[in-house]
Amino acid sequence: MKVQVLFFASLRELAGTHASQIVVEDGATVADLWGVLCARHPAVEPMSTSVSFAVNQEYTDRDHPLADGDEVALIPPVSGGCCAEADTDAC
Amino acid sequence: MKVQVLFFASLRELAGTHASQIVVEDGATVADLWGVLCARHPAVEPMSTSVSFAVNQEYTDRDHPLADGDEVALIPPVSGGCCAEADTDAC
Amino acid sequence: MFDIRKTPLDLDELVTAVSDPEAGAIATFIGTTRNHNDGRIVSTLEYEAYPEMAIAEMRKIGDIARERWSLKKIAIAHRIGLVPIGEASVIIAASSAHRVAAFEACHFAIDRLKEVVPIWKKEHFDGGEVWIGSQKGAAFPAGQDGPSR
Amino acid sequence: MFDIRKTPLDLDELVTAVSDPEAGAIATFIGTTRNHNDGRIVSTLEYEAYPEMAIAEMRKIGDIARERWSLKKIAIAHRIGLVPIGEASVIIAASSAHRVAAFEACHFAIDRLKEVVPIWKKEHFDGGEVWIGSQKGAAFPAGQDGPSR
Repeated sequence: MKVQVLFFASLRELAGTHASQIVVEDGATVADLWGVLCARHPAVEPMSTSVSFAVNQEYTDRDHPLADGDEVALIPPVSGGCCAEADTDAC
Repeated sequence: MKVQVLFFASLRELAGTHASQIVVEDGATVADLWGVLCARHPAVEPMSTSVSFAVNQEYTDRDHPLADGDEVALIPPVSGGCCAEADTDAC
Repeated sequence: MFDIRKTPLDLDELVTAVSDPEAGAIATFIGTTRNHNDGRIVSTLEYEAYPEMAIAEMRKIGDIARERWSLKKIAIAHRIGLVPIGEASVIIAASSAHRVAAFEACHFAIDRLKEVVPIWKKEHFDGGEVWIGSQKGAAFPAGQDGPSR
Repeated sequence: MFDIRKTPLDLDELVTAVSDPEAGAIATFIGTTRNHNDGRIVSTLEYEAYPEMAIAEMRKIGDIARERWSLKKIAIAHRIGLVPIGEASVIIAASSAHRVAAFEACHFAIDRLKEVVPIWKKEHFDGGEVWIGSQKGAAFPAGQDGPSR
């Protein structure tokens, strides 16, 4: 089955692409997809512990099973907004 | 000695005046002045427990001694701002 | 900026007053007159101030806020006279590097303003009018030395 | 109103969006880009969003806020693309009958936005650029089910 993968921010730059159609085996999970992506774009591998995932625009666990046609977004740590709690935080 | 008394809001309406020059004895306190005012404007007397006082634009106790030329403001419970904490409060 | 005025308040003016190149956060509070209170339909709201002392008390609120929080700037403006229903009677703005200080200072300032700043509100409604606060046996503004009773 | 846009944000637009005849209190929060962070002089700030999901997450924040507090309305707008230093990157407005709800909902919304809304900030500074958040080994947004690790 095929899923549409979206890359954002640092992951977009590391992968060198914003979107990619990926073929995965039936029953593949988000974690399996990440394995495929790391093989294809080794530069993203260091983000393994910090990346989050959204399937069809909802945050999901890594063991979430994918379905044909899913839109899977790779979400680096978010940093919108502004104005930190502490001096070391962003803005 | 003479002090300038300012009446605001409900007290202004009860007294029927915004400002009044009052002669008090040397050593008179804010409480003494209030007694003089209650005698002159009996309508203000029910405010005895709720009125606050400012001398020269600073909140003061009732036992504060007055000085010649003081500006004494009679301050009903304040109600500026808006938007109450609870449904029974103002705005 | 601490101001009492008879004309409409302008939010952008207060935001501009607290803007600062080092402030990443601005919190504002807008208090608007409403057409009902305590079950009454209010037709008109009127505010009266002891202007010189009200400005002095606002300044003190600003000083306390700056002592308690790491603020850049704070501004308070209150409208007096007739304030049409739906228009702002008070606006507060506070700026800081970090958002918690701006929120807490702004919240503190409106709470404190309602307690100590010599401004009074009169509601005109069908069948009467009332000075808010005076109808209940309210006491000396909280946080001040109370009068001897 | 929940919006992501490439053009400057307008505080009055958000305040108007939350205005309500029964709302006596409006709290707003404006987050502004600053020219320094972590000791770096920042020349340009750039925001990127996953717009459809970001709007959906903002809506969820609004829903949670309305469940927790007695709000009238809430609005959130975030700017993306290049945001000049000193201009607003995010504005939140919340209205309620009583002031505590407006303040708390507004504060909650900015905290939550920073945790879960898929928007990223890149700082351009003398000598480089960096996506904020990615340089530290930050984890799954708080308050969500975490991925299995």
